[in-house]
Amino acid sequence: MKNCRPSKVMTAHEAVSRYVHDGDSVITGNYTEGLPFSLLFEIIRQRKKGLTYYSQSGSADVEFMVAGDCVDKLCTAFLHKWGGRAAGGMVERYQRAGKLQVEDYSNFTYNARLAAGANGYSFMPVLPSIMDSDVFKIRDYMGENKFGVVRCPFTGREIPVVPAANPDVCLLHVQRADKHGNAQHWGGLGSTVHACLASKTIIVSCEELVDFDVIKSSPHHTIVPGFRVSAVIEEPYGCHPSELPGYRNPDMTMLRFIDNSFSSDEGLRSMFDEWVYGLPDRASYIKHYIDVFGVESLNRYRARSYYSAPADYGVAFESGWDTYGQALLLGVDIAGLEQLIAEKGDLVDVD
Amino acid sequence: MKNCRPSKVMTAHEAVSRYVHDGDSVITGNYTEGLPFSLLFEIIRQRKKGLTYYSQSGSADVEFMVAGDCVDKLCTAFLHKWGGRAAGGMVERYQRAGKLQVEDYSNFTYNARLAAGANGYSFMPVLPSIMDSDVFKIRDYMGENKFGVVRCPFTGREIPVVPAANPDVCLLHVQRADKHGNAQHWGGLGSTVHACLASKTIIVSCEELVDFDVIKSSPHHTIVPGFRVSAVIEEPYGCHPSELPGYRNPDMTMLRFIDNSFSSDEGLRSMFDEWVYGLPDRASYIKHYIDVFGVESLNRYRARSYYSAPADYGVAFESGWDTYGQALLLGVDIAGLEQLIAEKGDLVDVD
Amino acid sequence: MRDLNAPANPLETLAYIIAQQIEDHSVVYIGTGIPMVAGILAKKTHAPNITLVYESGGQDPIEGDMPWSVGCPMTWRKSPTIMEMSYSFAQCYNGYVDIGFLGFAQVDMYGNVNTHMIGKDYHQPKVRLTGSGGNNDLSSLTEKMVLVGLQTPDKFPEKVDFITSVGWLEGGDSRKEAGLIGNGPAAVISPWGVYDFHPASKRMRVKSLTPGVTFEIAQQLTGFELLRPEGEIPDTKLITPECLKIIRAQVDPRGVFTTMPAA
Amino acid sequence: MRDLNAPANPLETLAYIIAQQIEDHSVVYIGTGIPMVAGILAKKTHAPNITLVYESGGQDPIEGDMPWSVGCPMTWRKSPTIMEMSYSFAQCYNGYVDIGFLGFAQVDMYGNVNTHMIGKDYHQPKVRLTGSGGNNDLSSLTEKMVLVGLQTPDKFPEKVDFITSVGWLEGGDSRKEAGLIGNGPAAVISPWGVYDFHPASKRMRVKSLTPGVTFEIAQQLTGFELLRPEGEIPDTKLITPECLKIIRAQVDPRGVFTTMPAA
Repeated sequence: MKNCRPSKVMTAHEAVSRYVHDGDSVITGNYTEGLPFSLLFEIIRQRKKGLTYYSQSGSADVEFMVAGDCVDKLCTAFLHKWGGRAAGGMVERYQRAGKLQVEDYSNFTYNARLAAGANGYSFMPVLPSIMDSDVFKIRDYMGENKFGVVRCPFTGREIPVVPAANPDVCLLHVQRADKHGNAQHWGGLGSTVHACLASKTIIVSCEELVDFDVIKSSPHHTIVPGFRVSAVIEEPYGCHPSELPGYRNPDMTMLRFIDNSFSSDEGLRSMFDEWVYGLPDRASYIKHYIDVFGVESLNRYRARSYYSAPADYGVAFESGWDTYGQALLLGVDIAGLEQLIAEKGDLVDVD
Repeated sequence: MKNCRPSKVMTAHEAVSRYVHDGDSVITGNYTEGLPFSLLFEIIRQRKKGLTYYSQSGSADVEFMVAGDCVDKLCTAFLHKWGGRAAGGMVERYQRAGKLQVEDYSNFTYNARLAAGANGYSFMPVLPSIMDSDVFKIRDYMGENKFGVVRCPFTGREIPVVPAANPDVCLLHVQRADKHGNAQHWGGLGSTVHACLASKTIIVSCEELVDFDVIKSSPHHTIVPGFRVSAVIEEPYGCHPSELPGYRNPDMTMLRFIDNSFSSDEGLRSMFDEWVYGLPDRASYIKHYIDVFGVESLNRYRARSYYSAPADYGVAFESGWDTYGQALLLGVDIAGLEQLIAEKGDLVDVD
Repeated sequence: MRDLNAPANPLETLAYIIAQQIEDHSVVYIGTGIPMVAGILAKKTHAPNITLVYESGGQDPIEGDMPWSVGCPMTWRKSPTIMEMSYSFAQCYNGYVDIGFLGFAQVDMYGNVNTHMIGKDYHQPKVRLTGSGGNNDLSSLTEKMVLVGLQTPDKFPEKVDFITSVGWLEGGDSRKEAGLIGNGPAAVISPWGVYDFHPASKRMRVKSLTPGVTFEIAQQLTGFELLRPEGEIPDTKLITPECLKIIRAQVDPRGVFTTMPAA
Repeated sequence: MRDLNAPANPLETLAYIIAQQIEDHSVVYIGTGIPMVAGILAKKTHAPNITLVYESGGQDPIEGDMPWSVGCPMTWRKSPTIMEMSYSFAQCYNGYVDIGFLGFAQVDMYGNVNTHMIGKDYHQPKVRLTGSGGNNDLSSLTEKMVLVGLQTPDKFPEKVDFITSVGWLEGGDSRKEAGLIGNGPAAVISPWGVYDFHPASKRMRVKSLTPGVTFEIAQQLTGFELLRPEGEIPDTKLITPECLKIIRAQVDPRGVFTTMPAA
């Protein structure tokens, strides 16, 4: 994947303009934590249309994308109830009005579609419990391709399968990333890794853009390698009002404000005018939050630090080959190495 | 999985006596680092018979298990060449003598068998490149069940699949674990996670038995949850002479000594008499190493520390519910919570 | 702090009844709400060695941190591991989870569960509910599946509006004939009663009732004909004063899940 | 320290030729041995923005740390990520890897690769080799697949003893007809020549030869009939003095992979 741009570091505006197109399929990579609201707001602000939107555990992200008239088709496993029981949220209203198609999977089958996509498979087996449920039988825009059935050649049993999902764009908010796009995320992951690796283009926003040194000392926290990422946005509070381990808890002040907006017939329209269309970017969103609710409210949800015990990645020799004396990785000298190569008999270990 | 033993912490002798039985299938969970040599030596010492042995990137582990007459069937993707090109290693000698059946997979197809097992599937799709190779066509003890073919219901294409592998026992050596069995491992993982989760019984040896506090502060390094683990052995140098990030590099002194043992007709017999059968446990193995090669040799391969940057797992409130004032996780008071529950209308969120 | 001496309310009773289903040393898949109270209560009382598994991937977070939902950080806060979700579910599928609790908006006479929608037309829902989440995924996996929810005739209909998770399907051998593995639902627990399923017909049957609730009252709260067990119907064992104090003082001191909603 | 001014040996030339196949900004799947030298050389010279991917799951370890094999800690030492192996391979399968180098013990006239065994009977191997490792897995995945190894008539037989990785199968359209995706092998590189495959017959064809090696010499080193390209056979571009110095001073200062073995 050749990627010759001078830099991947850009603004949310630039990333969404460049990489999200009308008609695309777009997935929120985050599970329930760190939802990428800055990127979602930007998509709504740029009035993208006709998207197929994937959200595993849909919450305000789904409501916003639907209310922003961005989404024609929704693929999900769970929808948090917004707007109270009577009125219902935007998904319900749009679905009843025939303006939104919804394809329901379960958590595991939703994940399996992404796992297939991440592996490059066209399908993936799923758990048999799905076959006799209405999740299997009732189909919306996926039609015949929502589920299929194959016969296991080893057991002879019929096994339900799901088709791969390879969304055009994955939106991901993480704790830290570097300028190459290496993105580190910890906490509850759900299907996040599969969502990233299955997607064709990945946009990462992060609380902090950090030195490569930080990333390379903690490689197991990197959930998506830099070369797969097209854009990196340093965006403090990029997931507000949702929570992020190490940074903050859910901002209930804002969430209750949002919940209350559903009660008007207009739904989220006036909230959008004030908070989405009315503000150019995330920095002004946070500034507006402070103007409206006060900085104390913002700080109230700030996390108290709880740091991981370090993992020691040390090896005996800083380099395998260019240190002094006989302290090579292999502990042998040149003669010994020549002998090893002669014994191996091949230039290339047939790996 | 009810597990009512008073403690999982035991010796390698006790763990192997209790959990490895003649005829079992046994897998080495580690990829190329941290091979569980203490546990493997114990299996050889206890003269277990008729095992089916899985090793993805087989090295001295395979040679030893075969030379110990423990293994009838070998499942592998790669075999490091021991014993020089002419004589060949034990696998070659046993295979030619008709005493060992070898089933060859590729790295990906070997992994896919474990991934299927870890997921509870009976089969898993694999990459199409396998179908026209002799890896697919030439079959040993797996016979018809080595590979199968299904037709993808979405694309109509024929896709090769592998059967699940669920080994009876997984042997795993890690950097640290707690007494509950929570095992933390970092470095090159290969198929380690799948190998553990696919196996029915897991035996963990670790360099250090650590406090639960260390484990719970770094949950993403835990590759197998405690409740899946049957035995935990605190076994410093449990993987010697193979390397382990944070502890040591490969001990080339020992590895070359081992390699030289292949040159005799007896193969590894005299090496075994001295180092395996002749020593009761790992502590005496290390003591013997020091007697033979000197403590300087042991220390030469010791790692210099290189610690990970911490991840901050902090949240705003130490507990969601029992802190003072209104600083609850949700930032609402009792009245607000009652209202939320009333709005939800269910006792149980339909998750 | 809550009044530790007030009589138990139905939610506290429910949490206790659920907790009694949990054996020590078992692995428990926990859903949001009352099952969380029950799981923590069990761990603090008769079952200190259980492992609580959440679909977020967290397992066994520190005691006393009641999560708000199965997706919240409290499900992995100071947990010894956080797995990817697929591995978390796979543990059930491989038979390593002993008991799981599923919530429902509706449950029918054969233990089929609906958490998707109320109404006759999926595309024109009267009420759109949350959807499956992990509900379906757990339903044929866990060794012992327990359904938990409120009981009204609407919530206990003859046939659910949407089968999110398959229970005994159409009763009799229909579940087995459909090729489903797993043991099927073992019990339904509401504040008013504990129900099991008739071994042959797989129809819902009274097992025990909350003291003060008669068979007739239970029937009136049910949208289909309940089966009556042989002999006398036992009272459900009520929460002990000790457990009540533990719920109020330690497990749910703010009464988030165990305070009765205002009418 | 090695003599920086001595003439290039064939291994150094080979590393240089391989490095020339690597374009800047590409993603490169690296096998053990000379490809590691080539990848690091490319990164230090004309292609500083490449990503080196190892099957161990490591990517882009710090420059200059030459791994001993694709499974050694140097493949992830100070690497920004360590993936599980299945994800590492999946990147190829999804088309994100631009070029990969496969080693061989034997390669035949259609680019089929053997790394399993020498002999006619799998169960009675004359020599048992390492097996596939990731060789087969990469063979139909990478956009551009380059085969690298030594050249003798035994190592370039008409038909390999065991097909570890499928190249052009039996030539012509046979690969396509077998349903394989991927572009098939693009080139074979030995110390003596660079070879490609005839567009129609898919038979191995000389592309360029190391200066001093004639077509006849190359043919003598090959166990099947090599195709001759139209017109004059170009010389393979030789390693520049700058690159030679970089290999000897920085990439492989101890000559582990680029010192000629004693005869």
